[in-house]
Amino acid sequence: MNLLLMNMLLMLCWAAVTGNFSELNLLFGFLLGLFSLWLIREQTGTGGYFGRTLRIFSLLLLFIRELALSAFRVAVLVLSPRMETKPGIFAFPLTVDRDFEITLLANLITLTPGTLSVDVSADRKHLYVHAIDCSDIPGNVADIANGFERKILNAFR
Amino acid sequence: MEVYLAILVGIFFTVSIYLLLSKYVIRVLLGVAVLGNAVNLLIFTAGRLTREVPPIIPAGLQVPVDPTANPLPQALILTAIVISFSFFAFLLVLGYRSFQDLHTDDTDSMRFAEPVDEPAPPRGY
Amino acid sequence: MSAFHFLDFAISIALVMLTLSFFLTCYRVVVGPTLPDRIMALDMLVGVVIGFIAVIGVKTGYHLYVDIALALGLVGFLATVAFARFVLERGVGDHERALLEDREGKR
Amino acid sequence: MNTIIFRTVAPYLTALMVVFSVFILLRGHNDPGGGFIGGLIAASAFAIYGIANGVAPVRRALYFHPITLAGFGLFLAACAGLPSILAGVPFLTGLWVFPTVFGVELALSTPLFFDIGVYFVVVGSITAIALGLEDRMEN
Amino acid sequence: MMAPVLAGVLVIVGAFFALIAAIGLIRLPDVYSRMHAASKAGTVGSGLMMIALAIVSGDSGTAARALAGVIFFVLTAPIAAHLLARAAYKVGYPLWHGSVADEMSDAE
Amino acid sequence: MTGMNPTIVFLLSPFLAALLSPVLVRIMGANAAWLLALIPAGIFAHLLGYVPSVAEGEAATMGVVWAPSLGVNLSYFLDGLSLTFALLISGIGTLIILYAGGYLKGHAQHGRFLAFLFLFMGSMIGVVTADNLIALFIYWELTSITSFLLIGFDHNRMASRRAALQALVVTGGGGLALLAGVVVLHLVTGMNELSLVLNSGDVLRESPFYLLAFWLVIGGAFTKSAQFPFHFWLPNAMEAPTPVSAYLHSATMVKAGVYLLMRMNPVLGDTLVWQTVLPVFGTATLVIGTLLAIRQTDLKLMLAYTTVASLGLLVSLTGFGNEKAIEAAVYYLVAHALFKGALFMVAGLIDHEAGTRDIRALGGLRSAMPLTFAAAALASLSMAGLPPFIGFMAKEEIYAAIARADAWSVAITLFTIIGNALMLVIAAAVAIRPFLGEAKETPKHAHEGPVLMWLGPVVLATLGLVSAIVAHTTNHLFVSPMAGAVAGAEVDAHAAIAFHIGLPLALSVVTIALGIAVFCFLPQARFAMAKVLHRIGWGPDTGFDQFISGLVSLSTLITRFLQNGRMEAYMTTVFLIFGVAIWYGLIRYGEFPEFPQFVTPTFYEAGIFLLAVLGLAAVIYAHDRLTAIVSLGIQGFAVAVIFILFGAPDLSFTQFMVETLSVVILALVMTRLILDKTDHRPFGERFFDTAVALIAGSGFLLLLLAVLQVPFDPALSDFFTAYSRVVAHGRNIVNVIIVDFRGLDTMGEIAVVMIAGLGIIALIRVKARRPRAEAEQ
Amino acid sequence: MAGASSGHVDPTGILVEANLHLADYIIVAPVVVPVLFGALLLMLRGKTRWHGQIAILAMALLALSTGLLLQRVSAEGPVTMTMGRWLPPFGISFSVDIAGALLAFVSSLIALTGAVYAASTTTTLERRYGFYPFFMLMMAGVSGAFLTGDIFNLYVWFEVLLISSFGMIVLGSEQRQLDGTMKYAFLNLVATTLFLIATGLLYGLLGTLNMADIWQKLNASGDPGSAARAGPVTTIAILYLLAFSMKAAAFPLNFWLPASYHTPKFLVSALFAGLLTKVGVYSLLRVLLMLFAQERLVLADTIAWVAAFTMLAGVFGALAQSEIRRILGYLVISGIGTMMAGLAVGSLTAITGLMVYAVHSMIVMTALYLAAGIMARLSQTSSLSASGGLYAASPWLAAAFLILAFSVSGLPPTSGFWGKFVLVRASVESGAWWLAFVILLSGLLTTIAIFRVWIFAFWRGGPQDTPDGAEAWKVEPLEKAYRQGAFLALGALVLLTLAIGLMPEALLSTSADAARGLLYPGDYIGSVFGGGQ
Ligand code: NA
Ligand code: NA
Repeated sequence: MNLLLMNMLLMLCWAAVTGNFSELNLLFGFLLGLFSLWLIREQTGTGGYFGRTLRIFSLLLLFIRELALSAFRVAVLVLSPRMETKPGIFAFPLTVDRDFEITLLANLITLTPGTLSVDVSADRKHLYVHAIDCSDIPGNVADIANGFERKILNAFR
Repeated sequence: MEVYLAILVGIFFTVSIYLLLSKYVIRVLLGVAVLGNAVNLLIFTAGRLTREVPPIIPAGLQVPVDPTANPLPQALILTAIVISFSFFAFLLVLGYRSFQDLHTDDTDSMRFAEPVDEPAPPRGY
Repeated sequence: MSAFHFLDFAISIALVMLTLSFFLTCYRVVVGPTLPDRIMALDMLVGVVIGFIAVIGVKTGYHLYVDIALALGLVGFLATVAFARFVLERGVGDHERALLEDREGKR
Repeated sequence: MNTIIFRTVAPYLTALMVVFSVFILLRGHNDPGGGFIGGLIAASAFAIYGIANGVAPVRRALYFHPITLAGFGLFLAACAGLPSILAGVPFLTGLWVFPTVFGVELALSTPLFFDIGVYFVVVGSITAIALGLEDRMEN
Repeated sequence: MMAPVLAGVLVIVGAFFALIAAIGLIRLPDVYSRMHAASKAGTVGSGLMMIALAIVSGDSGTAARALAGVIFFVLTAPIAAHLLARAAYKVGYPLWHGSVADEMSDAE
Repeated sequence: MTGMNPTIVFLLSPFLAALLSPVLVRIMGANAAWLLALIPAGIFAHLLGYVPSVAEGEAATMGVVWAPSLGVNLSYFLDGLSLTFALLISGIGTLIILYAGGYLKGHAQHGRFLAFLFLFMGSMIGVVTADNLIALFIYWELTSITSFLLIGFDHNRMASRRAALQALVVTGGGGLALLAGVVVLHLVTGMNELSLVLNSGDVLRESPFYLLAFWLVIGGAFTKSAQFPFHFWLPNAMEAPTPVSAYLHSATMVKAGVYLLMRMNPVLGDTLVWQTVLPVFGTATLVIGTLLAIRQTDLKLMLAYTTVASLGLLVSLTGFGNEKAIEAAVYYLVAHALFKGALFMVAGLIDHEAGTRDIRALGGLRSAMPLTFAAAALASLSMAGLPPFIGFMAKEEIYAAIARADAWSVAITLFTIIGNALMLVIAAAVAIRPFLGEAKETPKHAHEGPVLMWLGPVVLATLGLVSAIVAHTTNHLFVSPMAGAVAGAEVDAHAAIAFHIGLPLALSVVTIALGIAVFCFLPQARFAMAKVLHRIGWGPDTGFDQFISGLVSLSTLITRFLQNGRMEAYMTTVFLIFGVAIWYGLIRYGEFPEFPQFVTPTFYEAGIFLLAVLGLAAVIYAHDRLTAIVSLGIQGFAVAVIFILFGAPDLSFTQFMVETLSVVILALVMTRLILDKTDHRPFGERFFDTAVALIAGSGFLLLLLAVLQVPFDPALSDFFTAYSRVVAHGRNIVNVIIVDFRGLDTMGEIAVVMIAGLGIIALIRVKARRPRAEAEQ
Repeated sequence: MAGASSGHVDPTGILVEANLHLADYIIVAPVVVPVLFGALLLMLRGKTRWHGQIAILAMALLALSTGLLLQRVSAEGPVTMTMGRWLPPFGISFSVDIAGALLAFVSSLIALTGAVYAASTTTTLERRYGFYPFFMLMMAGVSGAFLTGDIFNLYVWFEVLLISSFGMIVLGSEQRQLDGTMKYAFLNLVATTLFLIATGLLYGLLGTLNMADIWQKLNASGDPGSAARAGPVTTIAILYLLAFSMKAAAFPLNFWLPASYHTPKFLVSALFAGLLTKVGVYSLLRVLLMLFAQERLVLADTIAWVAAFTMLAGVFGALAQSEIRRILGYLVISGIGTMMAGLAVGSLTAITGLMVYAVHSMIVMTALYLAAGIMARLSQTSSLSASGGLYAASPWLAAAFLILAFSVSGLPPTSGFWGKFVLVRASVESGAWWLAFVILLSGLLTTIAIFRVWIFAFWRGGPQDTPDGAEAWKVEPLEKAYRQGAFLALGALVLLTLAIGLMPEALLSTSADAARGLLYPGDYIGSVFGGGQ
């Protein structure tokens, strides 16, 4: 089922990318997708569900907002005459435990203001995050836990 | 416009030759990479320059409306880029293998084919 | 000022900023001081080039440049990955360590 | 590179890039692209896959040894010149047919197969190089 | 008439972010901090410029590819930053002396 | 050309015999010699058939076309000169083959030996009968080659190897002079056939190339005929088995030089230089040869040095400049072939039977080897120039020819007398010492040799007598035609065995008296010679060693300097040459560019150019390799952007990909390269490298500017642009060029990519498991 | 599908309209066959057992096609096929004249013997890691270089044969090989890059790449100094001279050859010696002699000096070595000098001699390396000091070597004599006495060098310090398969040099025709432009 979904997605990507939604092109895109999925057949296994589209969309909105903010804050920081930075690395205790979710979270964190995922602990319990402003670690942790992590859990559980 | 690019080509050549004259394989390899670019730019310039207009015929037309950049040097350079990349890769791995066996990238120390103490030719009959 | 004049103007401004970005990024590649600094700067350079290509695409009307930008993004990523891997395998170079210690010492 | 984050994303990136590479390959005749660039993109894809998930999965995924693919590519490209014999025209003459399948006119031609050959050569060779070097690392 | 204006704005903003990122690259104190600038502002900057291109192209295929490109950058930029930061940290490139915390080293 | 002719088959038959002899020897053993000797005997018999007509002055030419585009024919020319030589060669050859059958009986390489001998025989017959100058040269070199093989027959002895190489170098080197000479003759006369060239003497003598042709021919002849100072190889060649010495160094190979001089006499002779150079060198060789001969105690060496001397005499006579001298030369040539062949075979017999050739260890063999003694005695008498042998006739003729009143002739005569006297001494020593006196203990107990071996000397020695007795016939059939051919005019020889009281006889008497005197004091003379030579301490023979060794040393010196094993030095030389060549070309041929027109670029174009330059600077100034590698990306991206700015999206595309992939594989490789040692260049080197790079780089810049000044012809691109869409169905012109217009380039290009990939895999995977033996496949 | 490419467009002035026959494909077969087989063998990398036979088949087909081509060109004059049917000069033409066909034919013969030799001497590992694909593609490169009529395409074939040669030379990865390959690779890359630079500049100057078109633009205009000759033509000619001289290993750009030719398998050295430098010589002929005819005249003195120094540097190098293969490497160089002498003189006779000598050199140098391989296999060494006794140990090998030694020294009755003779005659006729002298002198020194090998390795009873007069050889017996393959290959080449020596007319007249074609390329030009106009 997941595989089929993925495949359809790839097919649509193909059609979009080529700008040609004719049947033949769709068929070709489907075959192409089949092939590329076949290439990664060992790693495939999970995927998303149609039902979660909305929640995913909400996550996306959050992300775009955070991204814009992030960029803006970095801009402000960089352009300020005296850069007051208190950088550091803190450990974020993970609630999500699937590979896909951890990855998504880590990426989103990296894209948010002043934070950067450095590593996941070996036991997958913690995500180490570098922050430009590390003066309030509990606050940082809470922001993430209530923001991206919750949205992810909503969208994919 | 060609003049600037010609000067740039000259600089590319000078730098690449300087790198090629090093004793150290890695530097020489960098020289090879730069030399490739130097040559490509040379061919590009020699085929004369046109700003911005790529040699692509707009959809629906039989021939381009405006004069386009000269396509032939581009095709030649494309071939040359690929070839020089292949050579670069081969030489790089060659250097790597040499390092593995000979433990240096100093060509002066890689004297196996023409050893320093090569035996004198035999005398007598 | 018509919309298209504005666009031309915007493009010129953007090109100025991008050109400046080139030099700044280039500066970081050259001065380092650490290898990850240089790698990151190179990665950033790829980003700037992508932007530059996009702007040139807008300027000239050759929208097909988008694919070049896209492909550059793909391989640029690969380069950074390979370098990251290199850093991981090789560790901090002796020369770099000495350099870093010098800097720390001066503070 | 033993990191969950990379390992999780890399296969999808690879699949995406392969699709993109074929796109670039096929539209090369009309827009920037073609077999060589497409091949490079696909090879980059496999390199990423290999660095993230190890060489063995890539090798299994490709089934054939990449250099064999390169050989196939050259064979295909050279063969693309041979139908000219039947047409009584010189080697590598572009021969075109425009069959209509499901109402869509397709453009099949010997240059297309030639370009596909180029694609395979590049994919095969560059992947072989990257995997070969990666193998060394893993040993 | 909206499209050129929007594109112009996007182009300027995008280039501005790229410049900011470049300045950040120069000004920030250590490799980890600089990575913030590079991975975010860079992504945003080039992403905006790509979107500008998508807007002016007026062609769905081009627009789709431009957007695909943006998605791709968003997908890869954090991973690249993550990999590099992780590698740098693992092999011992130190944090800036002014850093206030390092829970990663505490854990190990 | 008369087409194929039985004579040609006969003349070429020794080559066939060479192929047959290993087989026959394997089947029949030593007795194969009887069968094989039929071939030279057959040639001899066949050629005899020409004697009457040639004696009437009718020269025969025949031949087949060989390499017509060069005017080379397999053509033959039989006149008195060539026929006599050919008869000597085939006749003596018959006896030598028989002799060799006995001499090498049971030797493991007997068949091979006979094969070489036949090859030699065929070549030698070719030399003297060839009409085509180039064919003559080919045969000439073949004699050098085959004699090399024969002299080195005892290959595991160093002396043999040295002698063989010496002979090859000296005669082969002389051969090259002859080749040049042949080319010059062709250049001047426009002809390749001797029979035609012979009529061009006047043309040649008047041409500015005469002297050149003369010296080149002399170079060939003197080396082959062991004239001083090239005489040294001949005695050394005595390392060869005796049949070789007897054949090559009596009748044949060494006489090839004499043949050549005689042959060329009508063309090159009759000039002052000819009549000066030949007698001077000939006489010098005569005297030096005989002096060196009495120094020896080895039978073969003594004979060898007298051969040198005799050749000197022949050369001297050939160049003396009157018909009488030529007649004398002909007599002496025939006489020498007969007695020297016999004596060499005798020496071989003695060696074979007694186990030594040292005359001090030999004595009283006459009873053990009566037939040998008889042959030795007859031959020695001829050599000594005593009546009634042909040697005597020859000497009479010589004195008759050269004893003139002018100072020049007197000097020559004086030296000739000394030479002849010493020759007599050797003759006596060879014939008397081993056979007369007390029997001495020898390494082997001597018996008479097998018939195969004594037949030759007996026949030849007897012929020395018979030919003198039937002098009239000899004169008519052989001497006159031959002398006529040499002189290029009709000659009527009428020497006879009868005494003619006169100056020649008186000189003979003086010669004999002087010889007997010296013979009585032979040990003392030998001692004195040895002392003199020791005092001199150097000779051309030592010189040869010094030449070879010096040549090797010089070569080593030069080569180690040029090929010093350092890649950096190679690179530097190459680029220095490139740079200088371009600058030279531009300046010397007036192609230097004008000062170019500068137009203003846009700021971002300028920025990208600057970025490229900065990238390059970053690569150069990077203090370690890694920084340099990362910096490499900058210039690569800059170039890619330049491609975009000037309308080359495909290039830009590819450049980005390739540049990045280059950096990627560099990084992959560097991951395993632990290069801690810095790669800094010392200042001096940096300065020099910069200079070289600047010279070459600026050269390329100027050349490019010069090209850019010429209006561009866009015909090709116009064509591609016009038909890319219409005919080739592609809108991307660059891609259409790649896959269609110039698809073949691309095929080659992908072949390169494929092979590079394969090569890299091979590099990575194949490891030499052990430092394998240097020579293993 | 036939002919669909032209659509509605009138093909006049766009496409070659003359119809092609199947037989015309022999023009391109010398490239297509090895490419296809090379790719095929790479795909069959699991079935290494078949490689030897397939390669022999491929090379036999190659030899067949080049042989037919030579025959056809000799009979009908130059032939041209322009790829993709595009009218010259727009498509890539393969323009075959006698010079190209002759050299292609001889090189395919050499490749065939090489394949025979290889069938019994390559290891499974070597096959698996691409020996045969390298070999095949190298032949594609060599054939392509000889046949192409497009200067950029020539560059491409140069690169094909170069990268293939890299693969061959380094296969085995011994220390010596790695070092040798390093020098070989970098220096050759510099040479081909110079070639590319020159070609780029020439394109910038003339706007064309087709050789016939270049010839027209450089030579067709009647009065010298006209617009057609404007620009830095001579300097570009100098670049070509440098690039091809370096490729041909002419002094003083020959460093790469002595540094590398003794490091790979003997067979590889043999093929290189026979084929690669000759491609450089051929390119000098095609480009400098034919295209830049006037410039070659201007540069003739320089070329003559280069030739003389190359001959001497070669023989001096040979005399200075203690290893057989290094001696042979220098002899290759000396031979190149001899050929350059022909180029310097440039007369019809000289070019004839050059062609004859090139053919001779290809055959003999290959054979000498193969012989050296058997020698090394027998005595387990290539060092002159350590070898000896081969004369007694292997008389057939001795006979073969001896003939080759005569041949390489330029002595009759072998092929070597004719080439040298014609060159000497040509030099003398054109007044270049000193050049003739150097040719002869180098011949003499070559004789000394090669007969030193003979004396030490064959005649001497055993290794250095073997007592005088004793036979002390110790040889490894050869396996049957090896013996058969090796001697078959060697024997064929030896017989070839002898056959040419004894029956030189065929080669001489063909070479003369080839020279005529190069010096007066009217027919060549006609064959290129005659097709569609
Ligand atoms: Na240097
Ligand atoms: Na070669």
